[in-house]
Amino acid sequence: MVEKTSPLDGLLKSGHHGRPANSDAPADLKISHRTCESLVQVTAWPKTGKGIVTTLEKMTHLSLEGGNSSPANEDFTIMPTGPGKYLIEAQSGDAIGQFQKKVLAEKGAVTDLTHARVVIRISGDQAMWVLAKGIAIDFSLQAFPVATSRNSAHHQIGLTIRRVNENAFDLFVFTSLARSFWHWLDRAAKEVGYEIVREIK
Amino acid sequence: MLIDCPWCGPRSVEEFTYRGDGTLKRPALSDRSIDAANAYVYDRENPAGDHMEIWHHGNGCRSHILVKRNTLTHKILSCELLGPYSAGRKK
Amino acid sequence: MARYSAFEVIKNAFTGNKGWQPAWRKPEPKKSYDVIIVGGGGHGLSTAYYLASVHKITNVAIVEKGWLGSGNIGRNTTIVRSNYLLPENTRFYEKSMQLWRTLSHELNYNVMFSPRGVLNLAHTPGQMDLFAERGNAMRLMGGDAELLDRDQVARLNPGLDVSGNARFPIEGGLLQPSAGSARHDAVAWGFARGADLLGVDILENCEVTGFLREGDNIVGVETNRGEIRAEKTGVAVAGSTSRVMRLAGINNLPIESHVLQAFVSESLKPVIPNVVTFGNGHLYASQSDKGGLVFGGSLDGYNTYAQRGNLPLVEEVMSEFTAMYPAFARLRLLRSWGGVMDMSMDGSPIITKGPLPGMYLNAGWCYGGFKATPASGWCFAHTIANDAPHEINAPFSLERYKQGRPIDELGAGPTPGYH
Amino acid sequence: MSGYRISSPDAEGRINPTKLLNFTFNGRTYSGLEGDTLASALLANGVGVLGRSFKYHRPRGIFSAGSEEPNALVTLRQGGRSEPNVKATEIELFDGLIAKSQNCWPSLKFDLMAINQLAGNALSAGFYYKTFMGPNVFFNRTTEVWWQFEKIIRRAAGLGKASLEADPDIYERMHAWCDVLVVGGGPAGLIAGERAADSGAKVILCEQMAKTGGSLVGSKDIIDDMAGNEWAKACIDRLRDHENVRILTRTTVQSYYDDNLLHAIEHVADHKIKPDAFEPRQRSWKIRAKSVIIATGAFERPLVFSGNDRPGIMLADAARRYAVEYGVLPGKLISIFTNNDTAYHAARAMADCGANIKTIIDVRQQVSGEIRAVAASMGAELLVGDAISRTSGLQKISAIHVGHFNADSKLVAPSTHRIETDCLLVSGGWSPAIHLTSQFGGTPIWDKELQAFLPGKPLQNWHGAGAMAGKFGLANTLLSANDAAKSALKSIGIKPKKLKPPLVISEDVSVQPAPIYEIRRKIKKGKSFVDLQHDVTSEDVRLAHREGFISVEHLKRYTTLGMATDQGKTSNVTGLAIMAEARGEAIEDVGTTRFRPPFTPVALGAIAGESYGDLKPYRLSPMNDWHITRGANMYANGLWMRPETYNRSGETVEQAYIREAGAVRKSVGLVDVSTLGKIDVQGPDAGEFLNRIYSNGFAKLPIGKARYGLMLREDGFLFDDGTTWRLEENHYLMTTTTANAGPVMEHLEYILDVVWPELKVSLVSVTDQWAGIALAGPNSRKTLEACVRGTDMGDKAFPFMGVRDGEIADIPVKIARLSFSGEMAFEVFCGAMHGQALWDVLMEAGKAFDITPYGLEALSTLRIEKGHVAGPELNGRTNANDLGLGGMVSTKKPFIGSVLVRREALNEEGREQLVGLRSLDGQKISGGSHIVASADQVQPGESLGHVTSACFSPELNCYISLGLLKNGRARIGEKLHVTSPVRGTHGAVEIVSPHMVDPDGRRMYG
Repeated sequence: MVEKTSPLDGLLKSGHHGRPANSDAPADLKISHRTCESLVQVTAWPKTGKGIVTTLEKMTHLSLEGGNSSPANEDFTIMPTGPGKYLIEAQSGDAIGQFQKKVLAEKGAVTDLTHARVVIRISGDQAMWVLAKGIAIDFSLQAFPVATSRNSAHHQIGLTIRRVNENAFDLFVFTSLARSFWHWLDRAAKEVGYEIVREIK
Repeated sequence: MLIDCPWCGPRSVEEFTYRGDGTLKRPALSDRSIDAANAYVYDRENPAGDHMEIWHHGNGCRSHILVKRNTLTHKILSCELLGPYSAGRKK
Repeated sequence: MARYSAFEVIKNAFTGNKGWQPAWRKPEPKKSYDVIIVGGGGHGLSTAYYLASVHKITNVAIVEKGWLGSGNIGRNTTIVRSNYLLPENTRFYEKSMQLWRTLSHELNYNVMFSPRGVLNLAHTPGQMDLFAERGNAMRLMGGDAELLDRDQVARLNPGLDVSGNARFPIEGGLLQPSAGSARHDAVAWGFARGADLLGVDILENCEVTGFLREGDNIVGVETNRGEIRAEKTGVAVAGSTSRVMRLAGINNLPIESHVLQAFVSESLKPVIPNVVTFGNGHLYASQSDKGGLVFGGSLDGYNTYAQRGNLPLVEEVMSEFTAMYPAFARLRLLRSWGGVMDMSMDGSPIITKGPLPGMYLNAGWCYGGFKATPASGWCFAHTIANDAPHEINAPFSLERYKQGRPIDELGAGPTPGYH
Repeated sequence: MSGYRISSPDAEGRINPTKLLNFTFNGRTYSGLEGDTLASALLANGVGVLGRSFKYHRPRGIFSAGSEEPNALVTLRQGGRSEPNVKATEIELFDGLIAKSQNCWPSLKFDLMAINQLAGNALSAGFYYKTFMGPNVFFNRTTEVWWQFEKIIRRAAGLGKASLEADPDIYERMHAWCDVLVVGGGPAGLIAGERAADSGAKVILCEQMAKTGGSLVGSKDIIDDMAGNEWAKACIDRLRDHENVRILTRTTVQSYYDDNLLHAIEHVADHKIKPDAFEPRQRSWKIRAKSVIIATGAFERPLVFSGNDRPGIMLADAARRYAVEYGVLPGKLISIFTNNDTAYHAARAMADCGANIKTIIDVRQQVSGEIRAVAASMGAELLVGDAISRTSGLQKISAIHVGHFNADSKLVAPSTHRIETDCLLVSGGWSPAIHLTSQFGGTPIWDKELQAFLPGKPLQNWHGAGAMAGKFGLANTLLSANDAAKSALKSIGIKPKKLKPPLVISEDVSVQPAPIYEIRRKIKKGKSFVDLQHDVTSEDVRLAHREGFISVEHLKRYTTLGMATDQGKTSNVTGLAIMAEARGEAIEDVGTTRFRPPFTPVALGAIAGESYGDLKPYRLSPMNDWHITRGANMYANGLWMRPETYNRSGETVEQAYIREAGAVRKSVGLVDVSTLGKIDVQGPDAGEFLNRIYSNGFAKLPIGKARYGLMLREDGFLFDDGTTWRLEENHYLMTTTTANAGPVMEHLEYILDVVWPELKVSLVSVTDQWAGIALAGPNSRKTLEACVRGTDMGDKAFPFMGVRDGEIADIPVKIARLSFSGEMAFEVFCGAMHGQALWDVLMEAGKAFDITPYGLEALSTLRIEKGHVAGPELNGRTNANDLGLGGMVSTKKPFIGSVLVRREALNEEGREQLVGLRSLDGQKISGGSHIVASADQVQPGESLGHVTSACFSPELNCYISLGLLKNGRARIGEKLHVTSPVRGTHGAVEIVSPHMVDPDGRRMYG
């Protein structure tokens, strides 16, 4: 497969940025960027919805309780983004074909969004402070539990946010707007001081 | 304002766009009457009080929400999902 | 009532200003008049004045639910211009400009009409062409318009970000030199005093609670101060149009009432010489004679009668204003307020006979009500006096939408909030 | 004013006596202490006059100690950071601070504009409405006269000067969510905040000053047998350690919006010479609170009497605060003029700090024994039933003239004696700070006893506490704060934890003032000011009444009372009282003007937040960087940045696009079309849905074919156009114009959710999923054949409007044979992140045919030559028939707009129709020109239509354009003119068919 280039390549220089980390409160804020192997949006309608959900659960070995719960394992991450809409990240490159075959059989719709989003991960106990500068949702743990996802926006740039753990979030940002989003996130995080790392698992 | 999106929960109004009067009923496809189409496109009740209106959660789940809001106090009285998953429609 | 002049001001100064009379009487309502105007805002007052001065119809009552001038005439950004594209609009607003130029003398009241120029900023070559199209339309109809390049804009309005690396760099602008601003309260009080002097009764705190009907004919109004009959009743209540017309059984109109927020900064030495508008958003700004920057932007975007808006719009306006003038980031907002705009389906007004016999309607003013005050009154007075519209306001009929003849200046289609 | 610092200011107040700070005011350097405000520091240095009033330019001194300050306005800092109209009482002193007074010329001491005072009554309220018109004679019928006067008046008016240098600081926004927001960090706020936090609520507490404590700072009251000050410190320390409490000091809650959204501004770095690296100057907090406790206290009101504006006259409680909190006494010979008891206690506190309280004048006929004792304890002479008839002094107050006050006539008798004083403290009662509660429409209620407006019925979930709710006195305040916390917690379903209200020992002070606002004289002498900044006198209020401006709205606008930078915080109620008296009515019948956001003036940059300097995001195509490296100048097309032309060195834009367009016509060119709106349309009803939203038929579109579609608005006018490709049975890819991508998506989503929810169609924006490259020109197919695998490019296998899958250099692609330029052309789509790789391969493959990248200008030239409509033609006022596309409006099927498109006005005579124009005299047809009949440039005559898109046509080697002309189609062949008065061009043209190149499309169909 041809190597994918992201608009953020070369933009995120590893190392420390922004307010210098003073000794007594070292900033543990880390930001990293990754493109995802494959990303697909599945759409189901009320009648065929149940069939599609069970298909997805079988394919991904994850259970979908509904609402905003966003289960994940080694291979798959499912993010409900609206009524009957699921954004699914798969680690394998050819996931699209499988989804198309199985979901279409259940009369759902499958759209490849692999190139349409760039993923930025931000982690550290200042992560909520930085994100709350530009995104109008409540990032507290009770309002936004771990392993759930939200659709919101910053400055009219739509994005999907998934809480990976207590203070780490994956941000799925539109590719064409990724640099503008990064320009904001960099400025917002510089107030606290942050580290760019290759890959935070 | 805070709109209680039936799918996403209460969200700030900056995530929504206003899509106007929620009482309009588009004439049937087969209806060729110009008067009926004119009424649908141009007539507005524009009440000073409770108003049924539609908001689009553009920066959220992208669903349409039928909101009952008072145009004198901005108090939102009810929010209901529209579209295939609307409660009103047979599942 | 003494005529106002510098001499009068000095003479009265010596007698401790005891000599001044009330600017308008506060009469008790009569049983009937020839004409009733519902609404004591700018358009109602100017209509009554022109009925009396041009058509010699002086047995007129203005019925105002609050204090005169307490609606949009008292809360707008005071811009006066006629830089429109479509001929129907250009003709109407050019008529208003003519009336503005002699208004202070006509009313013997200084309305402070200030032809300081209105400059629309353009940010792309394509937008410069659109401005050229509009400027040429104005010139061909006898108006004044000049297309400026970036340097001319920079010289005219120092402080604008003409650096070229702004998010929306300034390409140039369209200037209407003879347009400008006026003192909104003075317009209301000037027309009120003028009409009152000619015998018009201004009835404040007199709210219309119903219409008197004989069959389909409207023959007067019910108010909290009793019934008042009249052969002709004109309705000029801007944002409250739907509420008032519902009292006459008209439940549907091509109008939505929206809030438009406006802002004023603390007082400053002169820094904005004219009226300037941002080309990539809906922002307009000028500086009052007392030194406050008076500016506004788009609607909040939802139906409301609450004369107040919400924060997202405030943030949008401040972002656009500081994008235009980066140096203004440290200047401070002193006060913000909201007016209720009667947004029509094509962004242009309705000045017409009907919709019921004996009734005349003046509404649909969107953002442009203040600049239209003189011409709206002049045309509405003509329509009422002659029971037929003047040639200038004939296109602004109520039926035009359903006939398919919208006068859609922005081409935004039948969505009131988009105009 | 001869203020001075007391010898050993105790450290309990707001200052740190050990830390000296240097600052400059009007060029002279002084020193103050850390914790001082600029006002307290200036007072400590004996500086009395700080500025000049707006109209009469009378000298003005420090009047208050907070945001209600009408007088002490300065311009702070310099260069890009200079800020006019800043209240000295709100500036936290820092080392190296530079400030200067404003609105005076040549200097503060000798201000020429002071001559305005000589005009006296001539400059009374509203004089400018009655003059400046010039004589009403024939030659002077216009308002040119005012226009000349206005220039002079504008230069004289206005307070501070705005800098024109860009502000270097950054501003930030912050969203916050909490159960209870406490506004105000005084005793009421602290108690309520702790009660809520202890009950488990998530609390945010905002306090304007740098330190919380409010009136407890430096106070001698006892709470739970601790000094008030100690108790406040202990309480805030406990709250700071609470993990569900956030304390925001130097933060003013400015506005109250719907559903409890409160907007607060945190002055993060205003107390420093400049912000630290990466630190915002201010942060705009958007707090969504389930419930709000408002504990904003009250403002003290002055009394109105002749000469009440001299520097050295100050609010009594403000003087107390300067003494107790900052260790500064405002004068050596202090006198008090009051109508209530609170001023006595203020004087008492000052006396405890060493102040010499000489005289107390109380306008009431009698006072209580305790109050007489308080006066006696200070050794102050007490004059009961007297009033000040006038004051005297040059730049500052030097003496007051006192006479007997007649309570019935409200007149002061001629003064019986003169009292030396360098500092007069006034107190006329208290106005609760109810601003936030009234911003969204709650009408305040008049309390006769307190002579003050109390907050109206709550329309949102807020609870009042302390002086704001009319509960004065420490014990009363703490009780009401406890109740407010309880009711707030209950209202949001949190059980309030049992909390014993603290035991308070503090003097019980009665706040009720005598209902006296103005001391009038029998024979008028000097001016009695109601609004100190705007020079509005009590005579102005009575003049407004005489002229009929009797409503509160009219009073404010006619006199400009309360319209200054303090927004009438200490003058509004007094103005109403004087108008009520003139009207012979009670104050509550006069009504009150509406409080409007913000509570105090807010920096525009703070509200703009981080979008200051970054107004809108950029949308970039995958090949953006390549375009820039190739020297393309990019410009904004909606949010997208697109290449205009790829100028070779020395080429103008016109030369570049002529070369580029020529290369496409001659051989092959490629253009980046990634910015097209792209929507993935899928589902069992997708075909039916497309048939209902396009005006031309889509039901029978075969798989593997694309079709150009017209989308109408419901009113029958044109909305958008674009091609839709059928990929599989129920899977389409729709493209839209770049500008309308968002609006089309919203239009279609509305139709599916609201109009026809029964249709099973899914819409997903894939604009960012696909990169798009258009190859156009006679050699476009050969270029593709050189690098495509997996699809036969021949005419039969790949006909016009065909859509095929394939691969180029291992990159999976979709290729559609459709043409915007009129040439043989293909649009190649691939995954956006492969876009640059594909572009490079195509450049390589096209080398043999001298492939040329072309930008928007050339793209536009090609489609104008072809007669293809775009944005300028779809201007929202044209319909399909106008643009010669009437054939695409089906009469067989219903669709969005199909009914109203049939209205006769849409097809009547005289509508403007699309035509082509060819220049006959070699002149450029400039954009925005109008089409006229006459050759005369000076009198061009009536407009018959206008030019929409113009360019030089390399193919036809002349200037051409598209245009909209009345009855255009019937006028093909006519010779007319195009004129552009604003650009000074006028030329002869011939009206031609818009399809000027390859009208029958042989090149595209192949």
